[in-house]
This record gives sequence, structure tokens and C-alpha cells, in this order.
Amino acid sequence: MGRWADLASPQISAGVFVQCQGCKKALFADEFRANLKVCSYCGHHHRLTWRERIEWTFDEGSFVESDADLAGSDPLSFPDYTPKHSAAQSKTGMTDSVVTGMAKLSTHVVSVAVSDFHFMGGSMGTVAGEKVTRALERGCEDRCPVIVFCASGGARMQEGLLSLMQMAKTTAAVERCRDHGVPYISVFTDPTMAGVLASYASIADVILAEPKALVGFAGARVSKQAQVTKAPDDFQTAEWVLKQGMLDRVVERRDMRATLSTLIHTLGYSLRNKEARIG
Amino acid sequence: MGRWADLASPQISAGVFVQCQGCKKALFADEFRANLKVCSYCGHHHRLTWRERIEWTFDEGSFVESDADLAGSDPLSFPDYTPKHSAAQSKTGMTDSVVTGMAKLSTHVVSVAVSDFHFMGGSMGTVAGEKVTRALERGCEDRCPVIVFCASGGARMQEGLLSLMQMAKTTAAVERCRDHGVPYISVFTDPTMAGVLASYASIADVILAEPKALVGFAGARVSKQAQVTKAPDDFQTAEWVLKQGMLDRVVERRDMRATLSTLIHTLGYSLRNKEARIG
Amino acid sequence: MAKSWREWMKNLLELEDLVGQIKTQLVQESDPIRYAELDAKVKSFEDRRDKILELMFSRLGPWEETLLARADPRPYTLDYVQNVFSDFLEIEGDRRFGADHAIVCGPAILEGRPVMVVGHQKGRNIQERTYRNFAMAKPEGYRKAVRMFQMAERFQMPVVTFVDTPAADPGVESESRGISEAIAASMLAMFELTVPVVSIVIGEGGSGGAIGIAAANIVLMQEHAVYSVIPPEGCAAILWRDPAKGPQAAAALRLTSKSALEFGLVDGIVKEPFGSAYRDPITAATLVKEAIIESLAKLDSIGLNLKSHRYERFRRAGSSYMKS
Amino acid sequence: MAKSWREWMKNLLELEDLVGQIKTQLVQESDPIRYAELDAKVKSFEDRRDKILELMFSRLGPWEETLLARADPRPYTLDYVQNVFSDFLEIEGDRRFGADHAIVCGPAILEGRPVMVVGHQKGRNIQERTYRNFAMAKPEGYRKAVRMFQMAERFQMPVVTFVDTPAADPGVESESRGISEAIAASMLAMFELTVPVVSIVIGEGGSGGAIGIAAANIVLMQEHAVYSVIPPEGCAAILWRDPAKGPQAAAALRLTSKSALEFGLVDGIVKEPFGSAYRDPITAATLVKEAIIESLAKLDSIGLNLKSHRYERFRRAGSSYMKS
Ligand SMILES: [Zn+2]
Ligand SMILES: [Zn+2]
Repeated sequence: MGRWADLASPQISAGVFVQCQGCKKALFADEFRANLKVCSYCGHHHRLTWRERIEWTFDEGSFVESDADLAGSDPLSFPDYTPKHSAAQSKTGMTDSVVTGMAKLSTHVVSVAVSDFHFMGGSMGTVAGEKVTRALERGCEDRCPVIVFCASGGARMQEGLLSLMQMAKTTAAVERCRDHGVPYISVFTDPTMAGVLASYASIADVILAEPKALVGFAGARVSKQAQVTKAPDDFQTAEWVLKQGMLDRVVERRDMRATLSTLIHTLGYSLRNKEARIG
Repeated sequence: MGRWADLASPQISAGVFVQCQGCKKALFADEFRANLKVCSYCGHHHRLTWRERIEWTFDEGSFVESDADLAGSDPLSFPDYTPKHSAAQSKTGMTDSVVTGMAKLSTHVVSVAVSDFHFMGGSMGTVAGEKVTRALERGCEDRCPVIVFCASGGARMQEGLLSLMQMAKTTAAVERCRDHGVPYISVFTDPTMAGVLASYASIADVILAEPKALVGFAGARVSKQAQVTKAPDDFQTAEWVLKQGMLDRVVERRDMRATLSTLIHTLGYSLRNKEARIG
Repeated sequence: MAKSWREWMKNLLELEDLVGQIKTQLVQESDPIRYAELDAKVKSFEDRRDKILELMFSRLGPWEETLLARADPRPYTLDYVQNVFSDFLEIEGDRRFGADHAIVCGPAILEGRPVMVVGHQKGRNIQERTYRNFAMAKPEGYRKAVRMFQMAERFQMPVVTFVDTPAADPGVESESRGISEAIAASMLAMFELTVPVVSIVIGEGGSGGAIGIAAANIVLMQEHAVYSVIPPEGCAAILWRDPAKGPQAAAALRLTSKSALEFGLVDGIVKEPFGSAYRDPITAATLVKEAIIESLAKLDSIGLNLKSHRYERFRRAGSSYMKS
Repeated sequence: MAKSWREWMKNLLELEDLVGQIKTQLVQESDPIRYAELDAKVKSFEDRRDKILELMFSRLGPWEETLLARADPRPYTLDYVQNVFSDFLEIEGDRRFGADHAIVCGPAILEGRPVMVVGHQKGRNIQERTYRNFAMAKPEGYRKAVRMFQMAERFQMPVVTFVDTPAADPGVESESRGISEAIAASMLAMFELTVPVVSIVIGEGGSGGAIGIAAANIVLMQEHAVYSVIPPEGCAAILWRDPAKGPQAAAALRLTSKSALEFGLVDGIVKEPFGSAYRDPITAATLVKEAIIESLAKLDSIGLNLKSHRYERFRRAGSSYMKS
């Protein structure tokens, strides 16, 4: 067997192997990437970096980042926050856990936000909340659909109450989209949890999810402890959440682009139409 | 023991007994009426005639009936409908199962509809649907709250699809009340079922119910047959329906007037206020 | 009288079976004489079939219409969705309790224009029927529909609903989650809409379960659909304590499309191909498609407040059958 | 450090117990000398108590504030409802799934003006706590709240919410019925309102469960309430793998009313009587009542679009802590 590569690494060269996190089988790295980091044996959808997500979802080269420089601080002087945050920045090359901008999808313009779990578990602090809010607001201003890829453990503890307020702030922005007739689609990827799930993620017009993505309010341990009711085997998987009526479709990664494209085509029609009428 | 009287009869003279339909005990007829036809032993709330309901709920002598002459026909020439309908008319002195009008409750003007189960099981045909609709519309026109007492087995089979359409018609009128900011309160009395429950009854702003009232979509036999799930002992009682979140309070008959009064006082405030401002 | 469509159609179905068998032989037949014989046989049987069909359809009563509306090969909502729209994408969540497969929903394109589709869905075999709960929706089905109605309003999409249910689910679970409230709230949500709404009864328009998604500006019925306040068997059980008297009840209830039109309760009848929709599903779908397009065009041209239009439409129901 | 309010207050509670006992004796005492002695004892003990209290309250840290916010004699929502409003009538139905007693709702009168009240409700004894699920609301609680918000809009009533929950219910059942969606949808419904909305954190402002009903135009905190993104114990468990380090986490999280005000995340602090609200619930309620009336008056006088005002209020959250 050849060399082994880190599965999260964006540079995976040919002839190198990676190990599937689902079935533990060895996969050719180049095939693995060609298959959008989905295991060809067990279908396990591995987590993506924001770059991969955008590259593999939107029209080639169409993404233009917004607010790239927006950065946070350590308002609470929270123990170890500054070094942790800096380490995450060095590791990922991101200023914070969310990247936003405008992109095209089958030529339709869309406002986009993508969380990256590799940055402090995709947690939502002031900057992530602000970026998601601006992405939603851009949808209203530019009269285009908004697509948000979620990947987050929840609100960022280290910014205390400021993080909690981002739940309300992003929700307010979703409400604004509703007022403007702007379609807003969220996609639950692995994992979509807690404060993110309990705010902008769950109130999209249409909610899609990647197969087997972990989706829940409380950590499985907490929620299992909390009640006599036994958790089912597929508890907090996207498939279970679909059965509970909380999302609309589980979509394989290779079909995501087409599904999103169909949705923004139908749901964004009146927006384009009205715009056309206005001038 | 003295003479026995028919419990539903409006004329119950002193010294006569009636038998409680709940505990089967004998009750002095005059005490029974003084107690609003509630058994003093077991609290069983006996069905009322529309006259009793209005007399015991609204300000004395304040009720003015509307559309008293509105009468139906036998549009489908349905087997036995005409004689059955005539018999109900003779028995009750009503033209159909619902009586409507304007009344006062603690001096507040309200639009009222009362179903009477004694008229063909309180079933909703064209006339009942029309009267409830007009009662709701009067609330919008006169800018006053609407109170509806339900007592019905459901839509009236003998008028076929015309009866089914009354579900939509009355629902449309409820929607109009919502548009006009007119508070609409419905009260489930024994029984409130099927097509009536599945239309105007269930979408009131506030829903009250009398204790132990039978409240359900399907006859208990049908719904128990239909599924593996075992029906609880209190299935389809007002108390059970309250636990299911489908109504807001179970209110004893003696407290109904005060409860309704408080509700229309708070919920009708802006209506009166706006009216005052308008002139 | 026949209790089911299969029983009623027994002779015809056997005849068609026979024709099918001969046709299979025909393909394999190499002897030209034998071939001509078989071919003639097919033609004569098909002739006979057409005559029987013609006879059966020349004197359809309310009960036969009921059987036809329930016929298992009859096209269901998703069959029409496939043939009438493009780009349909099913949306499953009710955001309340669970996924209900007795009602299917989602946006789709109708001749270039997005519409929101909502419809009851029956199943054709036993697995499908169980999965679809025999098209008897639970509260979550109606709440999913409400979500779609509100989404259609947000994005200014016309709504098209397909009605095909024996009844709403009457079980203990449905009661416990408020099936009555869900049906009423669904109608209420429809009456709030400012976008055009067209409903079409394509099979069984079963009482509350049907009207729950049929509070439309224009309500159509397919020729061989039925629409009733109560299933005929249920009516017979109450009236004559004999569910077997369904045929008499069907007559008494006047549940055919023709009666509904006469009473002014539906706005039009959509023709079906000869022998009813299942005999030519593509043509049936084309007729449905044309009827929907025509209805939407009519509503577009009204230019009125479509919410008031819908109110007035239902406001009139039964007015001519009262006196005061 | 003390783990609970009772533990922290142990000495004081014992002292008060003692005072209580002496007072009982005092009432029965007929001998004037003994009476004077006992009376002096009471006075000296009460003096001591006041001094201890003063000392304790002069150096309250975030952990003590947490304990105070959770203190079981602390007034709960229904205590304030009783003392702030008249004509409160509880409304129970969520119209979806079930009655949730962790959130109480209903219309009431505040100085002649109807308002809609929504609040978490804790229980004081074990039965009450179970009945109230420790004020941890399930999806149906938040959906009931949404019903009330929408009703308030229909009838143009201001909304007043009382926040007092350790967290939303995290159990399997809550997950299965969409607790996350319910919380988000509740905030969404609040952001839709055009009527004035005032929220007041009266005890524990526990993360998502709290913000779910706190998307108001004006958010107040009682002096000894706390408001946090995560319970200190949970934070300690994650940070230091030691839930016992709650006190350190409480400090790190800055969950006091003073901090929240400094960060600009609440709009005002409602004073409490000396020794915190439970020592004089009537005065506490009066202060709360005044704060609510003042807040509503402020919102009335703004005359602005209250929906935009609410948007802008939350839009600002954290803005001053970013750079670009
Ligand atoms: Zn694998
Ligand atoms: Zn009794």
C-alpha cells in the first residue's frame, strides 16, 4: 500500500490513500476527491472545507467572497480563547468559521454562506452571526435566493451572551427574507447542532441535508440522559430528522447542485419576475 | 318519591325529580335548574337547549335573534329528510339547529351562535352553516367579539355535498374575523364532533369546553378500529383534548359567563378602542 | 351490485386478459393462416370489449361512479404530477411532528410558470398503500400542506391541489394530534392566500379529508371522480344500519361530478378518455393539464382580489336552497 | 464554593430559623422580663442577619448571582403575573401536540391596558417541578407561545415575556418533535410582530430556551438574574472536563445583569429589594411592574415601526466587537 494522506487536507495527490471514516476501508485519494469525498464503498459523506463545498456546488469560478476581512475579538477575555482562535485561523486560513459571498448556480445569482467545521467546530460567535446575517440581508438587497450550508456544534461559548444573541440576530434576518419574498434554503451537513440548529438553520423555506449528517439540539448524551424515552438507533441522523418532519429531503452530495438549482429556479421565479418588471 | 320529569324539558316544576345522566341519582328539578342543569352529586353537565344556554350565559333579556326565519329545503330529496326535519322543528320550535343573534355580556356587545343538539343532533346543513357564517360576519361588521357554542354530531348527511361546503364557508368567515381583528371564541359543549369540529369550532382564537364534553373527529368506534394505538380511558373527553393542546380551558358552566366576560374584555379591547377613535 | 371496481369489471377484465394472451401468441405465430385467424379473434374480442364498455358507460349510476373513482388502476396524484408538470421536487417536512406520505407536496413548473402542488397520494400495491396510509392523511399531512400554502404565498406561486382520499385518518393518534384542527387550519390557510388556487378532485373526494385541501378559487372534478360528505357505506350504516346498501346511499348522496356541478359546488368537469382515466392516462393528464392552465388563465384575467373571490365562491354554497 | 443557594445561605437560613423560633416563643411569653430578653435577642439576631446579608451582597460574584437566580424561594412568573397584572386568564393549547406547563401564557390587564403574557414557569416543590418540567419547555411550549404572539398581533396587544429557564428540554421526545425548530420559529414569530414587546429575565436566562421568548424591543434583567449562552456547569465540563468548576465558568461567561448591560445586550436592570427579590416579593413585583410600564411607554412614544426597531436592536448585537 502507498502513502496515507490526511483526509481533511485539500491537497490529496494521486496514488495516496485515505481511510474512510465510515467503513474504515482504504480509498484512492484521487478517486475519493473525484467522488466529492464520499466513500465509494459505504457512501459515508466526509466533512468538507468551505472551499470544497463552494467549488463542488456552485458554477465554476463564480464565487466572490464578501467580508473576507471581518474578524472578531475576545470581548470576554475568555480563558484560552485568543490562542485557540489564532490556532484555528492558522490551521484553516479563515478569519472565522463562516465564509460568505455571492455565487452562481446554473447561472442564477445566489447569496451564499458556508460554515466550516474545521474552524473551532464551526461554532457561531459574533463574526459568524454577522456574516450569516449579512448573507441573508444581501439576498434581500440583491433580490436573490440565499443558500446556507450549516456545519456547526452550536453557539460559541467563548463569546458568552454575545454568541447567544447571534441566534436572534440571524433569525431576524431570516424574517426579513420572508418579508422580501426571498427564498432561503439551508443545508444541514455533518454536524448541525444546538444554537445554529435552533436559529437560522431550522427556519429556512426548504431544508436539505446530507446523508447521515448529525442533526440535533442537545448532545446525544445529554438528551438520552434527560428522559426515560429511549433514543432510536438512528437518533439525530438526517434520516431520522426527516422522519420527524423537521427537514424536507436528504440529498446525496452528487445530487445537491441539481436539487438546489431546481429549487431556486422554482422558488426564485417571482423575485426575478418582479425584478424584471421593476426594471 | 314525586313525579319524574324529562330532563331536557324546559318546564320543570318544583317538587318534580329528574335523573342525572351521569350518576343516575335523583335530583330535585328546581335545584337542578338552579344549578344550571349540572348534577350536584357528580358534576355531570347535562345538555342545554339554546334558550337555556343564552339565558344562563348572557345579560338578562339582552339577546336579539337574527335570521329567525331562515329555513332550509331538501335539495337532494334525500330519503326521509323532510319528515325528520319537520319533526325536529315541531319538537324544538326551531327552524334549524343553530340560533344566532346579538347579545350583551357584562355590557359588552357580542355576536352569538348557539347550536342545539336537540335539533337533529345539532348537525350542520346549509342553514346552520349560513347562520354561523352570518354570526361571524356580523362580528366583523359590528366590530364586536363572536361567541359560538358548539353542540353537534357534525355535517348533516342529508344535504350531501352542500353540508360539506359549509365547513369551508364557515372557515372562510373565521378567516375574515382574523383579518378584522375580531376576537372569536368557541365553546365545545357535549358533543362537538366531526365536520363542525373540523371547521369553525377548532380555529377560534380561544377555545373553551364544558367538563366531560365529548369532542372528536370520528366516532369513538371508528377511531378505535382504525388503529393499533389503544385509546386512553378519557379518549375524546374535553379533559383529554385539553391535554392534547387542542383547547385552552375546561370551564364549569357556572364559571362560563365570567370567563367569557374576561376574555372579551381583554381580547376585544383594541376593537373598542379603534371604534372609539373612528367615532 | 358489485362491491368493488374489480367485481364490477370482472367480465371485461377477463376478456382483456384473453386478448392479451392471444396477442402474445400472435407475436410468436409464424403460420400466416393461423396468424390471420388469431388476428381476427383479437379484433372481434376487442370489438366486444368496446361494446361492453360502451354499454357499461352509457348507464353509469352513482355507485358505478364510486367504484370508478376508487378503481386501483386509476391515475393518482403523482401520475398527474409526472405528466402535467416538470421539475417537481417533493418537500416532506411538516416542521411539527413527522412526515406524512398520504399527502405529497412540492414546487413544480407548469408551462414555464412555477406552481405549488399539494395532493393526496394513494398506493397501488399493499406496500405502497400502507406507506401512503390509503391516502388518509394525519394532522401532519395537513400541516405540511399549510406550510406549502404559506410558502406559495411568499413566493407568489399559484397553488394546485389534487384531491383523492377516502377520508382523513380517523385513528386515535390522529385524534390525539388534532386532526380536526389540522383540517380546519388547512382550509383557513387557503382562505388567507392572495395567489390563485385551483383544486381538482381526481378520485375520491372524501368529506373533511378532501375539503381540507380544496378551498380553492376554482374547484374542478374529473368526470368519474366523486365528492361526498360521507362515504356511501357509512351513510348506509347510519340510515339503514346496513353498510351493504352503499349503492342506495351513493344515489341518495348525489356524489357524482354531474350533481356537484348542478348544485353549483364545483366549477367544471374535466372530461376523461373513454372508459375512464386509467384506460388512457396520458390523455387524461393532458385534459387535466389543459383544465388547470385554463383555470389559472381565468383567474389571472379576473385581476380581482383572489382572496375575496375565494370567499365569495364558498359564501354562495347552498344560498339558493334557503328561504327566509 | 457553595453548590446551591441553600448551601451558600446555610448560616443565614439557620439564623432566620432561630429568629423564627424565638418569635414564636415571644408571642406566647407572658413574663415581661423574659419577653424583653427574647425581644432583644430577636433584634440582635436580626441585626446580625442584616449585617451578614449586607456582607454577602457587597461582594456578590457571578457564581453567587447564579445561585441567587436559581434560588427556590425566588418569585416565579406566576408570582409576578399575580402582582403585576389583573384579569390574567391562562390559555393552554398549542393546537399541535399537547399542553406544556413549563410555559404559561394568557391575556391580562396592565393598568387598564390588555397585554399578552408569556413566561417560563418553575415549580417550588417536587410535584410542581415535575408538573412544570423544571421550566424546561418542550416544542409545544414554544408553539403555544407562537400562538400567543400571533394572537397579540391580531388584537394589537403588547407582549410581555418573563424569562426563567435553565434550558429548553433536551430530551429525546423534544428532539423528535423539533425543539430546535420550535425555538427558532418562536423568535421568528416575535420578529414578525408590529406590537411592542418587552422581555424581562427574572431568574435563569438559560441559552436557547431563554432567547426563544426574548426577542423583544426592550430586554430587561432583574438585578440578580443571570443570562448565559450555556450553563456554567456545562461550560466547565467542556472547558476543564469538570462540572464542579461552575464558579470559574460563571466568571468566564460574564453572565450577570451588570455584564449583559455593559455589553449592550440588555436595555436595563430592574432593581431588586435588599437581599434579592424573594425577601420582599411585593416590592420586587412593584419594581418589575414599573419597569414594564416605563418600557411600554417608551415604545409607545417612539412611534416608530416597532418591527424595524426590534430588528435594529438585535442587529447591533456584538457590532462593536468586530473589526474589518
Ligand atoms: Zn466507507
Ligand atoms: Zn350526577
